[in-house]
Amino acid sequence: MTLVTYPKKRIEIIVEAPALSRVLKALDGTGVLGYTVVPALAGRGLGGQWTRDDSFNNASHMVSVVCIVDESLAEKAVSAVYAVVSAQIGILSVSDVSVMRKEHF
Amino acid sequence: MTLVTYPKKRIEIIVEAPALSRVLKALDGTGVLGYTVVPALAGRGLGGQWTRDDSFNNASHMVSVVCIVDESLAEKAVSAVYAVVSAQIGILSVSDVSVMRKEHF
Amino acid sequence: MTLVTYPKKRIEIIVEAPALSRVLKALDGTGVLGYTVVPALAGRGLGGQWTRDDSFNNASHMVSVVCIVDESLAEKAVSAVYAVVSAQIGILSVSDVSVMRKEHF
Amino acid sequence: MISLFDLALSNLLSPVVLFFALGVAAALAKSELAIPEAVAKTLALYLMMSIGFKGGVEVSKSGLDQHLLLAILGGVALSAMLPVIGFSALRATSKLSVANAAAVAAHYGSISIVTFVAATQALQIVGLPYEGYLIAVAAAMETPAIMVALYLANRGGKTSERKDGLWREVALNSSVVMLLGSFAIGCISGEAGLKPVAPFLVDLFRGVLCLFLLDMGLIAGRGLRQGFRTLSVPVIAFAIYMPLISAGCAALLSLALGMSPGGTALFITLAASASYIAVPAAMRIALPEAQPSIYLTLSLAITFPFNLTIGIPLYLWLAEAIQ
Amino acid sequence: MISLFDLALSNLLSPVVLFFALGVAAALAKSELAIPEAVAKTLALYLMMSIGFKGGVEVSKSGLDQHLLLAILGGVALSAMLPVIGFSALRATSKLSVANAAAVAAHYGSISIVTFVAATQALQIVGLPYEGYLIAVAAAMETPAIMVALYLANRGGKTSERKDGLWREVALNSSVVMLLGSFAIGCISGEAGLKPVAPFLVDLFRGVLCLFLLDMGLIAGRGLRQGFRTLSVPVIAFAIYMPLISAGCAALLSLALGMSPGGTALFITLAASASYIAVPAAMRIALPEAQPSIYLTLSLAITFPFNLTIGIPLYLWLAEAIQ
Amino acid sequence: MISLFDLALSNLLSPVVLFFALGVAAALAKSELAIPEAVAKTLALYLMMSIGFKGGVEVSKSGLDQHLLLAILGGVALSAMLPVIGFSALRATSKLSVANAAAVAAHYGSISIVTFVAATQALQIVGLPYEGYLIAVAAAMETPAIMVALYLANRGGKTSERKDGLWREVALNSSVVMLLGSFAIGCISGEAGLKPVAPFLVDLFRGVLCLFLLDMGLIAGRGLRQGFRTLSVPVIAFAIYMPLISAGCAALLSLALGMSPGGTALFITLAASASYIAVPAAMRIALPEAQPSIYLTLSLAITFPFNLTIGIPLYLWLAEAIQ
Ligand SMILES: Nc1ncnc2c1ncn2[C@@H]1O[C@H](COP(=O)(O)O)[C@@H](O)[C@H]1O
Ligand SMILES: Nc1ncnc2c1ncn2[C@@H]1O[C@H](COP(=O)(O)O)[C@@H](O)[C@H]1O
Ligand SMILES: Nc1ncnc2c1ncn2[C@@H]1O[C@H](COP(=O)(O)O)[C@@H](O)[C@H]1O
Ligand code: NA
Ligand code: NA
Ligand code: NA
Repeated sequence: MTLVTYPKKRIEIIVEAPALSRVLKALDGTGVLGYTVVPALAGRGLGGQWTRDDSFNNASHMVSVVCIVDESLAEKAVSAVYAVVSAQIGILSVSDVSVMRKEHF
Repeated sequence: MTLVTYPKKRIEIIVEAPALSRVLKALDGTGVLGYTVVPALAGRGLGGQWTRDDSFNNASHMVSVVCIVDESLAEKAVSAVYAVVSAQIGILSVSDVSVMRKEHF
Repeated sequence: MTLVTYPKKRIEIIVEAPALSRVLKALDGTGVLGYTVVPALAGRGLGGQWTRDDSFNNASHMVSVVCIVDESLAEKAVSAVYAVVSAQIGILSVSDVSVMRKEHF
Repeated sequence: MISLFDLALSNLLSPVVLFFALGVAAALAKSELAIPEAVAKTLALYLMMSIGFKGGVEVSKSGLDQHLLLAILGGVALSAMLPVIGFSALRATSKLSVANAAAVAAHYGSISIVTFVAATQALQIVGLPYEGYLIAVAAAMETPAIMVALYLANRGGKTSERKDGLWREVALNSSVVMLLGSFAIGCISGEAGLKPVAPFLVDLFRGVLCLFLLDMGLIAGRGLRQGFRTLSVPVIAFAIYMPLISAGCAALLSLALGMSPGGTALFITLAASASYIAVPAAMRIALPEAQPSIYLTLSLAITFPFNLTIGIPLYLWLAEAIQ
Repeated sequence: MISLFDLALSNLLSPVVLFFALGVAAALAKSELAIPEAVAKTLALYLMMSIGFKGGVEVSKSGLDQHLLLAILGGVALSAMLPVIGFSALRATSKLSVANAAAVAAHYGSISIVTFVAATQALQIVGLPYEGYLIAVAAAMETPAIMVALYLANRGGKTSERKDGLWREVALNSSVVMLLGSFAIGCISGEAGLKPVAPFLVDLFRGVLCLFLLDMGLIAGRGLRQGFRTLSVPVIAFAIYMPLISAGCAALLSLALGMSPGGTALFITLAASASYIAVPAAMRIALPEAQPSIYLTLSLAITFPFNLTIGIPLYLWLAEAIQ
Repeated sequence: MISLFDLALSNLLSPVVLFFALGVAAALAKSELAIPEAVAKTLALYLMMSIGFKGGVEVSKSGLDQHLLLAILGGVALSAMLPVIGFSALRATSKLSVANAAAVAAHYGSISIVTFVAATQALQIVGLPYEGYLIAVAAAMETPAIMVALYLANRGGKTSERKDGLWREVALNSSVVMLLGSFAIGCISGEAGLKPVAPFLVDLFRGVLCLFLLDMGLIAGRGLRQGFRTLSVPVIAFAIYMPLISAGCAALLSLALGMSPGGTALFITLAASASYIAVPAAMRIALPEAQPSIYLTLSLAITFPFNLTIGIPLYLWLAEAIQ
């Protein structure tokens, strides 16, 4: 690409809904500039399977959080989230992305 | 992997809902062969936070668009979308993916 | 990053809803340890466009499956899913991610 | 006897049909009006619940006799025969592939419960009662056409491997379970059980149907806008003449079934209606090479509006005429 | 004449307003209580459907005459004039940018159907009838303010390029289509068409309104919590005095329109209400540089609660006073 | 006195219980039938709104006296004591870890509003009135068990750090806010306020409950299918005998509270019911090491069906027997 782009990290967190507010609070504490929460419908893991329709009680369904951060912040953000997620049901992954200039991450 | 795969670009656009149709029209104009719109539930950015439940008016919630394109088209697609998104609330990121043969991108 | 991370593959499958259970069954058969299903709202492809609101019949809307797997399993998982998806409406892409230790993939 | 013209007019001007028309108009004008998917699904379940429960209560009053069995057998036979006619007609008149023709034929052999529901409303307006057991007939007519169509598609050779679990999925799809389950509950709890739930299940029925048909109109309108141009004239014509052929066959058969005029009208309507819920989902698994844009457009965007506006009064008139 | 105090009190203690207050309180206390978006959208559509249909049935009984045309012209003129007043007031008293001031002004020139709906309930409590055609007036008053505000914003120079399709989107937004569509259906099907759908469209209305206003309260409360501190005093004051100015203008104009006291109260309420559905969405496209946190907070979190609690009884009293 | 057998039979054959059974059957047969999450959440809110409002209206007629205070104190004491019994029983008879046993005990000390709602329906069938203030008692009984169970779990040592905000979340969870808010609104607006919303809040109640219990049945059935095999016999047995122990304690305590037979039946039902909304969410934060598959299966898939089918008639009979 000849467009000027900047390398960033994309953190994707899949976590049980009751812990969401604590994950977001952890992100807020790291200076991250933004994140987006995305719904999930169903899934399977070591703890068995779940579907959204089973969980009007919120206790057993998952949500996904996408957070694009500067590489300088990535480690801090990952550690902060991992501290919360490791005690809960959830997973965390990180990948490389590039963004356009003038965008704020 | 020994499966034959082909490198492509994955464009992820998170944009305010009222501008969605204009983002998709911009993509349509670039020869991109497909895209998928994914809902978002909540988020935070420089402009503050939002949640889906606050926004029966559609004005203040975000949606996400995923578009997998050939590298040859990526720059054109990114520029076209960026022209729309830069004036609106929204972000844009690009990453590398690989796809199987016979798939159309 | 100085955090110890492990490289994995992130498989993203966008497939028509009636075929979802067969895609998941294919994944289950490969020893994959988990996956998450994410809803989609709308999209366009070679077969035309669709929106969720048109499809109370489930026949013409898409869902997305995210599956993070160890590199050793990736090829097997991709082949198994591709065998199902290639006959249906849907696409498949693979990217690199890294995960924290102690997580199960 | 009621004049066909009066029937058609009072049907066309009923709020139910007018809300459908509003939906079609809004979609053609590209309005963003939409009923959220979660609500539309619930409205559909509500309609099944209501019609099933009321049918069951009727049966709890009149009891079951051999007429039910006769009607179910008749319905199943009809639903198995119609795809053969439809398939032959499509292959003879259009360029549709075997898979596409078979898939379309499956839709027209099977039934649409919402069309059935709309017909019960038309009966209520003219004051005709009907047999409660027709709920069970409707449920029985959902599946046989799928089997016959798959046989037609696969006569050539290789049969699809991925059909494991398909029959369970089809037989236990939401509509059938809700319809038959509510029917059974209605049978068990009877008139006394209906009373406390009547404000919900009976009184709201018509209004909810209006809202639901608004949504159907939106979907049909979007289907018309997108799918129409890809269809050839013989294929579009099929979506109009096939319901009439089915209605004719059902009318003949009904002479042997001993139903009331109202029941006969509903039986004809079932035959003339085309599925757009259970069959499309089954076709995506069993015949993935058939194109949904063809069968969904025909069934939802052409036949459903045709039946709702013109078909139902016609079938009602036909049922009275043959008595 | 009814005393203003009694009106205000009976309004404040009605379940509809109390559920709104519950929502505000829950949001301020950070409760996770929420009405799912899909349901909230449907409740809004239901309210449009009900109020539109009932208005149409009224018109089918009374017939249309020149009063309708007069009222529409009056409403459109008012809706075009108010943004000019609002824009000037904001520019004179606050530091809002041209784009922000124009966007806010557009909201106050346009109307809020839910405020209108709440006012019809207040009328029903005191037993005042109103003209059914006010539904059409309400719909006509949604758009003109947007055009005027965009003119005000763009007088300086460069006009936005991305407005293609905007007018269609605005004119065919869900509320307008549902409101006018149901109004038309009500006109066509009349009292006879209303009867079978009345248990759904009429009887449930008040209860559904309670649930909907609970949701509005939750949203207003969250808006108050988040948006309030970013707003300056002159801007907040605008959200209170502008409705009163609008009400005054509407009251004067209404003298020329020959409406009943009930109709006058609704006309004043329309003028005094501020949009929070159609206009915000339009502003995001036409004036993306204006900040939603300003106009949404003003309209939803200040003016709407003000009108619901104090405004409506005041406008009702005013309408009676000027007769 | 009504015979226990007749009570049980008329309860089992009521549409409400039959729809629950339909849900369980559909889930066990792996039907894809499902009520969309957004709708299920709204149905739950509606039930709270209705029961709360009606309770408040009752209180507005009868006034509040020291009985309310007494009943709340009794309820809170019971709700704090039951987890101790439950925890000891589980630790003595099963191999559940401390965290798992404490989490399960919390569920059984707390209450299930839907079970309460179902019991009010059973009372209505046999024509027994109950004290409106029991709504407040129910709300008061939600939380104490959580505190006691956390104390039991953490006696050993390290207490979880992440509990900040937990109490606010628990105290302001949707059900409590909706229940108590509607109760307060019912108290304020009284019989006159109920009338216009009665078609929504009162008349639809039974039918909506059927739909909601269909969903509960689906969830319970899926829970049975998945969770059952992982549970040992002593743990499964707990989900049956613990409600009976709780009912016994409540019956004894009720002798001191001076409630009507209907009120006593509801009080016993509250004690015997197990939470599956508020407590699971709290446990995921406060005791994340406890496994949701254990406590959710016990509460939702075993105790809830048991109470709905056998428990409620038994508690009703018990309440009459001890008068
Ligand atoms: N490898 C994976 N890829 C994607 N999602 C996963 C994966 N593992 C777990 N999940 C999600 O996380 C949830 C909890 O996982 P677990 O803790 O393993 O039961 C699952 O139900 C999935 O929704
Ligand atoms: N760094 C980020 N990562 C993920 N989502 C983001 C990020 N920044 C912003 N967003 C999303 O974009 C919306 C608008 O961002 P902003 O324009 O910064 O207020 C936010 O509310 C988020 O939903
Ligand atoms: N390049 C792409 N990027 C993202 N989603 C796609 C892409 N191509 C197709 N899709 C999704 O897959 C669906 C079916 O694609 P198709 O088979 O090309 O009609 C589309 O409606 C989109 O939702
Ligand atoms: Na048919
Ligand atoms: Na206004
Ligand atoms: Na309990």
